[in-house]
Amino acid sequence: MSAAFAYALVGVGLFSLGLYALIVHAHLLRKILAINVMGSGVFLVLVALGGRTREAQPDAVPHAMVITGIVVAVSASALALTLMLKLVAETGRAELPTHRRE
Amino acid sequence: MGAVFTDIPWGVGLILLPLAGGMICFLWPGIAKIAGLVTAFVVVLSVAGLGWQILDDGVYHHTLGGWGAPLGIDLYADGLSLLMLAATALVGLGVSVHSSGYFEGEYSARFWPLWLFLLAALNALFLSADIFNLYLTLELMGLAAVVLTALMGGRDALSGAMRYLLVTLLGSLAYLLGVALLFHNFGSVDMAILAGRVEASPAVRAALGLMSAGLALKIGLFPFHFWLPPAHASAPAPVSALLSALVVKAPFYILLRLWLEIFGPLSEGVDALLGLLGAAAVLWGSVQALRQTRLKLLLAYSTVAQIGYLFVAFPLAVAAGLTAWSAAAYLMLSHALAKAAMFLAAGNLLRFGGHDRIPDLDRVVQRLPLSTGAFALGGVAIVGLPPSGGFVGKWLLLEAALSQGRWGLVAVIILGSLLAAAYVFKVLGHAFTQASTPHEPRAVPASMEWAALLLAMGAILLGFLASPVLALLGIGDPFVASGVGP
Amino acid sequence: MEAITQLQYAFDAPLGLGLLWLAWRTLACQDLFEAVVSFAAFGLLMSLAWVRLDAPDVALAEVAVGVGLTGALLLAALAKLRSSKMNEDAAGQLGKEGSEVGRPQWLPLVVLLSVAAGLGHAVWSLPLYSAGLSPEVALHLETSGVSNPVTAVLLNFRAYDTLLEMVVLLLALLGVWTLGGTARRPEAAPGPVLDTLVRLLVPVLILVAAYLLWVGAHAPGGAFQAGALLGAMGVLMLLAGWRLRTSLMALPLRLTVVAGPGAFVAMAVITLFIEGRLLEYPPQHAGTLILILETVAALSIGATLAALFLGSRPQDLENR
Amino acid sequence: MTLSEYFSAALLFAGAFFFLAGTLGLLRFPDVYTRLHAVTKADNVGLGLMVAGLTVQAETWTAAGKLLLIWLLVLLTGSTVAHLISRGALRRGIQLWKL
Repeated sequence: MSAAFAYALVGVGLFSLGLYALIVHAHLLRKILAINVMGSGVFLVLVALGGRTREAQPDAVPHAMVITGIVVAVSASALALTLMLKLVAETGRAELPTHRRE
Repeated sequence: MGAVFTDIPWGVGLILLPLAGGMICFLWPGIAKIAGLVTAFVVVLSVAGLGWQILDDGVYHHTLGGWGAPLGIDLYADGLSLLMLAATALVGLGVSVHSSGYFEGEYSARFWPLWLFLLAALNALFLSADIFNLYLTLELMGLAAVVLTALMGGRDALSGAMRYLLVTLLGSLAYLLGVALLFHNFGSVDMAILAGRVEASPAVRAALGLMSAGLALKIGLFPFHFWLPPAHASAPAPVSALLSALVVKAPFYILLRLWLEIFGPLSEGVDALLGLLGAAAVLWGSVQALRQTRLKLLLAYSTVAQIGYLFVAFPLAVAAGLTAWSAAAYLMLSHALAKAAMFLAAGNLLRFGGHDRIPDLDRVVQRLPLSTGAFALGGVAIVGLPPSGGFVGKWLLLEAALSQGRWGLVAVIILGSLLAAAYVFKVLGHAFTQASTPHEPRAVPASMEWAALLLAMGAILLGFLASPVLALLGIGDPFVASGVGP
Repeated sequence: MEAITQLQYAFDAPLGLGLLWLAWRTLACQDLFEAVVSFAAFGLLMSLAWVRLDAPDVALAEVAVGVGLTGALLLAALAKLRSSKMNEDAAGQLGKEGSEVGRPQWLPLVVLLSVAAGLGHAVWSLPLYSAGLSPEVALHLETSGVSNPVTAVLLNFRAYDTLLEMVVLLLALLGVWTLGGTARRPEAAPGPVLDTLVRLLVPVLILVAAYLLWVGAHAPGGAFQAGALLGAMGVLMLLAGWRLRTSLMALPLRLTVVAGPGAFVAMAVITLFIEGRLLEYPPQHAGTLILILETVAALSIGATLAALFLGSRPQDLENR
Repeated sequence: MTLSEYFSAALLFAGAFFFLAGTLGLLRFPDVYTRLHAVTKADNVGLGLMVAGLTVQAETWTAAGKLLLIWLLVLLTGSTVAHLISRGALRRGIQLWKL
């Protein structure tokens, strides 16, 4: 088993773990953390599988993609956290209101 | 003169202009409104210029950085992209004109840069041929749309925006994992190259599932529609128009492209599933729309239903191709114009009466005739009555269903239209009657009324333009290329 | 050789399991503070994994952005969450949060286990070797103007992606300002020790950022890592109680923040008119142009990240 | 292995020992101040030993100089951050641990 596949599988595990937590947890901070864990999983899959070259050098393109992805992730997290705080200030709850039929 | 006109690089201008405009609005809020209106207008011109070039020289192709795929990123525009860009530009101009009256003071300064970045993201999305680049445009569009939803604050808008943000981020990540699998399977993120290399494998099947699910989540396909009505209904009216008309169409466009280029031959029953969900969305969304007492929620559920029609095309297209895809594209276009008009009109009624409770619409047909007219014309297109654009789209869809003997889908298409007629007339009925609680009306600027009316007339006009629009749609054969390399 | 492979397994196995365990702690532990700290530790392990996977550029970005800034943002948000007037309610929620962990929800669990199995199978079935785009990158690295392949991809081959990414970052700040961060607690004046330390540290960090920027052309580093370091420096200064003069918080700050994406758009327009294509550098000047672009981008990224951490809109600050 | 390699290895192991001790202190000490004390002091020494060990193996003077700079940078950032944390803890009214 090569390291590329092992780490890619860990990435899949992180993605699934994050997805589960995103669905199960109600607290918004936990949901934001879950999205970040999922993102790390996707990044791990991207970079790890780029190591399947026969040469010593891994593929640089997924590395660049992941650096881009990390910046996008921090942007989204900053926005999500601000929105969460705003929502808490407005409603006093760090949870989304349960869906009601209107 | 003609040479100069055709030499201008309109395509890249569609991306750079709104970006530059957005930055100017951000730097100098004082001139945000003027800069925004000018940008929206120049974008319409640029789409016309690009259309001219495409009619002259065929599909538009731009290799960014001069590298070309697979190393670099390519921009690509055929008839389908051009129509999406045109819809974006027209709806964008209408919404811009409407917004110049709708947003005032501080909100105006906040609205314009966000909207221009959203416009840039949409244009970049419709022009991109690179699936990783599409991820970035999706994120840019999603974040801008979320902030716009929460722009005016308030409990409903904030929680709607928060839910929307989580959904759009989840959708993007699922999509990105699909990109990773495709890239590592075939060594490219360029759609045309992938189309040439793709063959069935577990990774492709997983990518198909991830990308379809992620995009369906962003589109709001039943049963992933739970986030859509609260977000679309609680956003400011011009933003609702943008969300329903354009923002949900963009991921649909990506899904359509992915199917046409990559997944089509490997669908293995997923098309039937999407068709089933589409049919469920048509019925569920229409019934929910009929039950609503608030105008904007009614329109948002109507969007859920109209999205369903787009997915009904999938099983039909896999079997027969061209007609069903043309129908989907036509419905997408028609719904963009019509729903934008209806949301803008709803915004006018809301501003006029201070509420959007349907039973309490107080003789608006006499007091706000242009907006009510816009709502009615948009409704005609949504229902699919002749001679509107919606009629052409539904007719094409019905034709495809009939020729394949898919009676279930035929029934859904017709039933959905009947329900749509019911909810549109429910609103119009109340527009004529006197409400039990009269209210002090607030003036609505003429620009806001005309913006809605002109968009609605565009949706009707689309019904008369069937053959040129379909001819345009054929440029570059977007619907024939499926599975065959360039 | 055999010994080295076994050593690698001895390194890989705890790292992989540690990643999964910390992710689980982040998402399942009772206390939110513990969750945030676990997430930061998770990020540190991620950067070890990047190093192990021969991705030092990613590791640097992860440490600076993924751990440092995201961690700071999360901790700041948590502090605001706890200090908000709804303390008792939040406490109630924390209790509920704890009880939720006790009972796993079976339907999502089963669905997600099958999703994980399917995805795992998909990954497993990929070809054992694939060159990806590395031959293409190697072929054109010579003419890209830099010799670090990751920088070549970010600033040249796929520079358009980077342009959009810069806009995403700007948009995030615009969004945070639009939504209006809640006001921060007044900071105590920095003591003499802290003041001296920060005064000492700031020039050193600027130097390190400049080094990272310059070295990025041929070794791990580059605009994002340098920018993130500058951003971290900004966060440190903010934490030490340092604030920009109000006159600088308005247009000058906005100009700095826009400079990054603005430079990319300007470069796009210039190259469009010179070479006929967006972001196509004249080969003999590619190195210089990339360095200019990176310098502006790094400054802009630093300012944006620090402003994201500060949160509230400059106009609000002016009013105070 | 040459003599210098043995020397280098000894320094690296000594460094690792200090890291371990510092981490143990971080986990086992009673309050935030003592934990900070343990982790910063031990890690500074640990990193110093590691840097020394690597410097013995460094091929050029530049590499050795870079290693030394890294150590100085970490010393500076470590003390700043430790000071920030303890200051924040004091301001929040966290009491000092008493026997």
